[in-house]
Amino acid sequence: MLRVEDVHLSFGGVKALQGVSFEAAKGEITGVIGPNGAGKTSLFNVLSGFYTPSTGRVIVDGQDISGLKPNARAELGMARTFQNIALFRGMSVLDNIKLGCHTRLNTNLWSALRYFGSAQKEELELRADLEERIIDFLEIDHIRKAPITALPYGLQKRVELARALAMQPKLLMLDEPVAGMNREETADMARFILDVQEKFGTTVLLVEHDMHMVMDICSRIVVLNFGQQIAQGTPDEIANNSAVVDAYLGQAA
Amino acid sequence: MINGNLKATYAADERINNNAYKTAFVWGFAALAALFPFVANDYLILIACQYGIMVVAVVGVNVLTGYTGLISLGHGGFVAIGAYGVTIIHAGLTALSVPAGLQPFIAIPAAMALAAGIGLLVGLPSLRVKGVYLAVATLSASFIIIFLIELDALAPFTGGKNGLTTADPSFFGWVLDTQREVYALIAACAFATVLLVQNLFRTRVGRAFIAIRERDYSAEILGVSLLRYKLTSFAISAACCGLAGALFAYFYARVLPEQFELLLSLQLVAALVVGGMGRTMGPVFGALVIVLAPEFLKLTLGALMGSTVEAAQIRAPLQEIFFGALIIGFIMFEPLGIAQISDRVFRALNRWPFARG
Amino acid sequence: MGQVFQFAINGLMSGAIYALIALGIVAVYKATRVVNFAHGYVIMMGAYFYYTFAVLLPASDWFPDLTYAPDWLATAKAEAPMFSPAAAYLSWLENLPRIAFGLIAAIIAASLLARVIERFFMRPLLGQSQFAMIMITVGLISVLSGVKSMIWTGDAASVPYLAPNPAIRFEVFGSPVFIFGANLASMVIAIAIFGAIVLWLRRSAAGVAMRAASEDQSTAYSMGISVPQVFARAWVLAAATGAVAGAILAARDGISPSLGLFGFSVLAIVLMGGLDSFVGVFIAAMCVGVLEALVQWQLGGDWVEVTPYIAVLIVILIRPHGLMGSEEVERI
Amino acid sequence: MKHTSLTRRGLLGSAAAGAATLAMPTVLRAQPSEYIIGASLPLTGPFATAGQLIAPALSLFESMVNGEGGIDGTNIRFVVEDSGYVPANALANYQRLLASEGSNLVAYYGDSTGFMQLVGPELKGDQARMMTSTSFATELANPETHPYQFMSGPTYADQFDILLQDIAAKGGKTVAFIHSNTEFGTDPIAHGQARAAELGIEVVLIESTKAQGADIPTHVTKLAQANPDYCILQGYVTGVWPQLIGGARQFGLQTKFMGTFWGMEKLIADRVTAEAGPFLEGYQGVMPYRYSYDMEDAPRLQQISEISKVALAGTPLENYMPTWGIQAFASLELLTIALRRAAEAGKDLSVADNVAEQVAGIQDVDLGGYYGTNISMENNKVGVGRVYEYSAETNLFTPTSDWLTA
Repeated sequence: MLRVEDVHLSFGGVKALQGVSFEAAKGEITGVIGPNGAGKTSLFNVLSGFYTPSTGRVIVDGQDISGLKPNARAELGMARTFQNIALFRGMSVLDNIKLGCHTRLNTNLWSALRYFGSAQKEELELRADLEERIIDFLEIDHIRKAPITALPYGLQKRVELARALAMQPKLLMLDEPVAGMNREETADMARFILDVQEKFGTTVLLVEHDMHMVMDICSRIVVLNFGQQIAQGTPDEIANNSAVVDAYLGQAA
Repeated sequence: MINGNLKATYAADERINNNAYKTAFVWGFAALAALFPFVANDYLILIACQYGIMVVAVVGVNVLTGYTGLISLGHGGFVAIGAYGVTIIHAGLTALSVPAGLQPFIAIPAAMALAAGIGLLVGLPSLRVKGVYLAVATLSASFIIIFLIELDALAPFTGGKNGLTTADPSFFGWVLDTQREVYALIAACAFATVLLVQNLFRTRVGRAFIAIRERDYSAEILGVSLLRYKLTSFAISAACCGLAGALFAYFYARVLPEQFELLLSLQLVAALVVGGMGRTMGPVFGALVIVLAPEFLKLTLGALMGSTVEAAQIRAPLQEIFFGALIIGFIMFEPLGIAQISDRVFRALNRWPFARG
Repeated sequence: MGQVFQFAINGLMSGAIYALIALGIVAVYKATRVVNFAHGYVIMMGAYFYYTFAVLLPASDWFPDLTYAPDWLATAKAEAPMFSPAAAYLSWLENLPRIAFGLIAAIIAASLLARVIERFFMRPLLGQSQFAMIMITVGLISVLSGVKSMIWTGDAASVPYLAPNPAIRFEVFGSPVFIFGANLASMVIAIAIFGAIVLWLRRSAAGVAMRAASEDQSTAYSMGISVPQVFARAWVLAAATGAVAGAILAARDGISPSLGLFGFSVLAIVLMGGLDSFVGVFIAAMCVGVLEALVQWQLGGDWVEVTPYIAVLIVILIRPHGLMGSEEVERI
Repeated sequence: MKHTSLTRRGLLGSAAAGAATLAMPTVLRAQPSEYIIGASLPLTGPFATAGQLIAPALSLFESMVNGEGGIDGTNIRFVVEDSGYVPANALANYQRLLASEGSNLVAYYGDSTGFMQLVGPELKGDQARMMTSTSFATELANPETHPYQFMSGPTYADQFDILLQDIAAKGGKTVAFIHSNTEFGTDPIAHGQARAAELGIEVVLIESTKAQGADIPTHVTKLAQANPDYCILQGYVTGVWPQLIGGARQFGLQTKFMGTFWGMEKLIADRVTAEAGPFLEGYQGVMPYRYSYDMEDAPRLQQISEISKVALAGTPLENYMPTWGIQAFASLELLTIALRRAAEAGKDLSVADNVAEQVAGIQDVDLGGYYGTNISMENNKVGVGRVYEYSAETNLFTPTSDWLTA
């Protein structure tokens, strides 16, 4: 589904990524872990096209997308959430989620100006679809009209997930979906992620600090440290990998 | 839960006039505008026409600055293009002996298209810069537009500093040669503009604009093409201002370059700030304040000082200070503008007597 | 060739004044991250203060006579032929007391004005969006212009040059070159002030505090730097240099409300140079000055007005953050 | 003018006709208690000095006319408003007054070329009033296109004609035109070029400057390089022209400077002389009128001087009425003659056609000394003027030519 081939990224003298290569299999949850500053978010930014890697390729469904702009990647079915929540704060929850469907809709400028007719039809269908498929599913029907700023952190994370899901993504990239959540919220989110994978068969790529969650839900794990990929494998393999243990212990010490 | 707002269908929930007071307000406003030419005197017609033209232009600025978050201090230039465009195209159609009754139907859209085209060009820097850089870029563009209009070399087309006389438009033989008749055209266009642009924001197109305003890079990652939507926003915005310019030319029947200088651009932005950025009713309220403020000031001064030369002399400076104070006051104390205040009022009305605020 | 030299030097003389004005915009931006669209109007106020203290006040009956007129000066003046360099020096000397009084009083008045603006309009909006800041300064344009019309009439008047104004004539490659002495002196004054202030900001504690505040306001605050004081200082610096620039411009071109519009072309220059780079802005100012003079020579006066605007559009399209401005890194 | 009332009525129906009656309540003609003459003046903005000096002239004129029995026994009253030299403001002033005064409003005094151009298309039907203004724009001297607007002097193009004739007569070979980049600055330039060519004078420089705050050194440099015998300055009121002349004198240029009406004000010349020295010595220019101190055989100027001493005591206008005021006097005098003649003929003064007819009929009249000769209205203008020269010693403009007709 997603193949990353030898990606290098540097800012001036700082080497953020040095030769990252891995593959995320279709319909599975792949985790990317590593200590702070390991380059996880940089990797995501390369994947969503915000940073251009100095060398290396990103391949989705056999298509090289290295040269595509972020919005073109979205059209290919790549969705993501952000570490520090990038919801549109001036819009309601519902509008945020609707925005996630941008690439799936067809209304053009002229039909939008008229509204009545095809645009209205599409909007109402979209609304019904979102209500059933996303809002009920993620249990956020009570806040659909609320402004983003009025929501607690955990719910904002969930709305962001809802927005990403609205894209009906083939590849869902989640950047620390449970960071800063308590145990109960984390469990909820983990359940939602697993539900997504099961119900829609979505390929999930996950950056996370919470080891328990990663070990529980991921089928494969990639470990980064200082921009280098130090290991990849199943959760069991990673748990027993000495380099990984060193990296984490080294950080702790 | 918000009471008095329960809906049975999604269609009902997606309506804009989602409470009875709003509906009454909109229809009341429309009725008032329709009756207006039959009761108002010439001066009120003049004010109303200025207001209508201003609304159309401010709606344009609202699309760009209010909804898409791209600051422009140069929209007066687009109004100028609309005004000159319609005048020149109209004259050209007459020369080509297109039937008079059809001319405005070609000239107005053509002028709008011209403004939109130039809007695309002026919008190019927005792909690379934002904020203050864009403000200065648009300001510069408007200076250059006015300069080109005034340029002697182009004077055979634009009339240079002397301006041009616009022919009276004829709609299927109905010649609008009084201001009262042009009022009908202006009122219709103002209503249509507000409505059509409002429609945009019920669909993906409008949502994409807002997403760009909120956070352009996340919008891009969600699939919104910045190139396409920023330029679209510029084009729509410029087209509205072009329409305002076309109405302006038909209304005054004479276009002079100095009418479109910096002051106009600043008035447009000020009207938006006062009315409420990124709100449908923002331009409607804001333009009203900007158009009526000088009249209000004149009445007050007249009551205080009589119609003396001294009063006349102090009015313009006071007007300028008042204008500046309006912008500053709203930014400081009610950055969401009058639309926000009116929302509070409508909400309170709707909940009354069960809750306040 | 001689002609090119003539217009180049004219351009450099204007460029130096642009640089002095631009200094105010950059200083305020560096300290407060506010781009002051109303800076031209602050300068206009400075010029009118100079006009008031150097021309209007000394001319009124109740104010002490500020001309220096000992007998020897009167005799020498009577003997010097009209429009001769000697006459120029003598008439400057005669007016020196009111020039000095006017300039100092104008600087003080402009600084007070800046403090008022900073305290009541800018400080309450600390940390607001860039749009809010821009709009506040746009509102200020209108307020300042209105206040100006309330106090002073709209007509154009003359004010004395800061420096003596002999005509300087010489030949370069066989063609004559004319320079107004006062303009040359103004160029020197402008560049000297520009250089001194940039050095001061680089070296002094106040300059360091300003840079710290611009990097991160809250951190600077917690480090014991009085951020409001830094802001006030930047505004005063801008207004004071603006007053000098205003006085120079008013003497050169006559005083009029159109001085305010001048600020927009300088704003274009600032963006061209890079909002936060003194060096870049200085280079841009000089380039635009020379460019304007050459345009004036080849295309005529009409084109001069749009020269900075065309230039800034081109520069922004090629280098979005100006010649030497630093790019803000976008983070997700 | 188009005649479309039939189709219009057909479409709007009787409701509109009824509304028009509502809006214009004075359908039944009655002798108004007073005639209103509206005026927009630039009391603020770039040309505020001019506006503020014209305003007192209007009130003097009002008392003069009313002292003589007004117009056919009815007093006149001026309603003066500020335009800030913005045409749209002046238009709003006019339309506001039209709405509030209706048929009591019989004439209007405009403040700029821009306003006269902007209001032109609006002057039709019951929206039209006879107008005169401060502008000498060439476009306005055309009864075909501007039937209700006239001027009391020669157009700017005519003024250039007069100056160029004078230059040719004095043997000038080269001339430069320096003008402001306003509509009245550029107005006569093309005509001046053509006329200079006819007269065999070479135009060595045409330079456009800002109306205010122009970059003087560069303009002077260009002038110095062209080094013409004469330089005509056009389109300035209080600023730029004195600085330009000052700069040129300091460089030792021998060019003789000339101005047109708006650059010929003694108050400005005196102020510049007091502030910067006697460099305006020898400055020449064309003026359609006599200066107010040139009162010999001019009963009107004497009368103005007398009432000024009382009414304007303590102001700069106590002993001298500026040229801009004289222009207002002369224009309004012509207007009053027309209004009186129309009133005597029993015509409705609020119908612009009635007044326009009388304005056009003003032939060979003695206006009481505003001009040196009897004048006639031709193509809505009075085409006479003469050349004056400034002396920095006496602070007076004195005539150097006879009355010339363009």
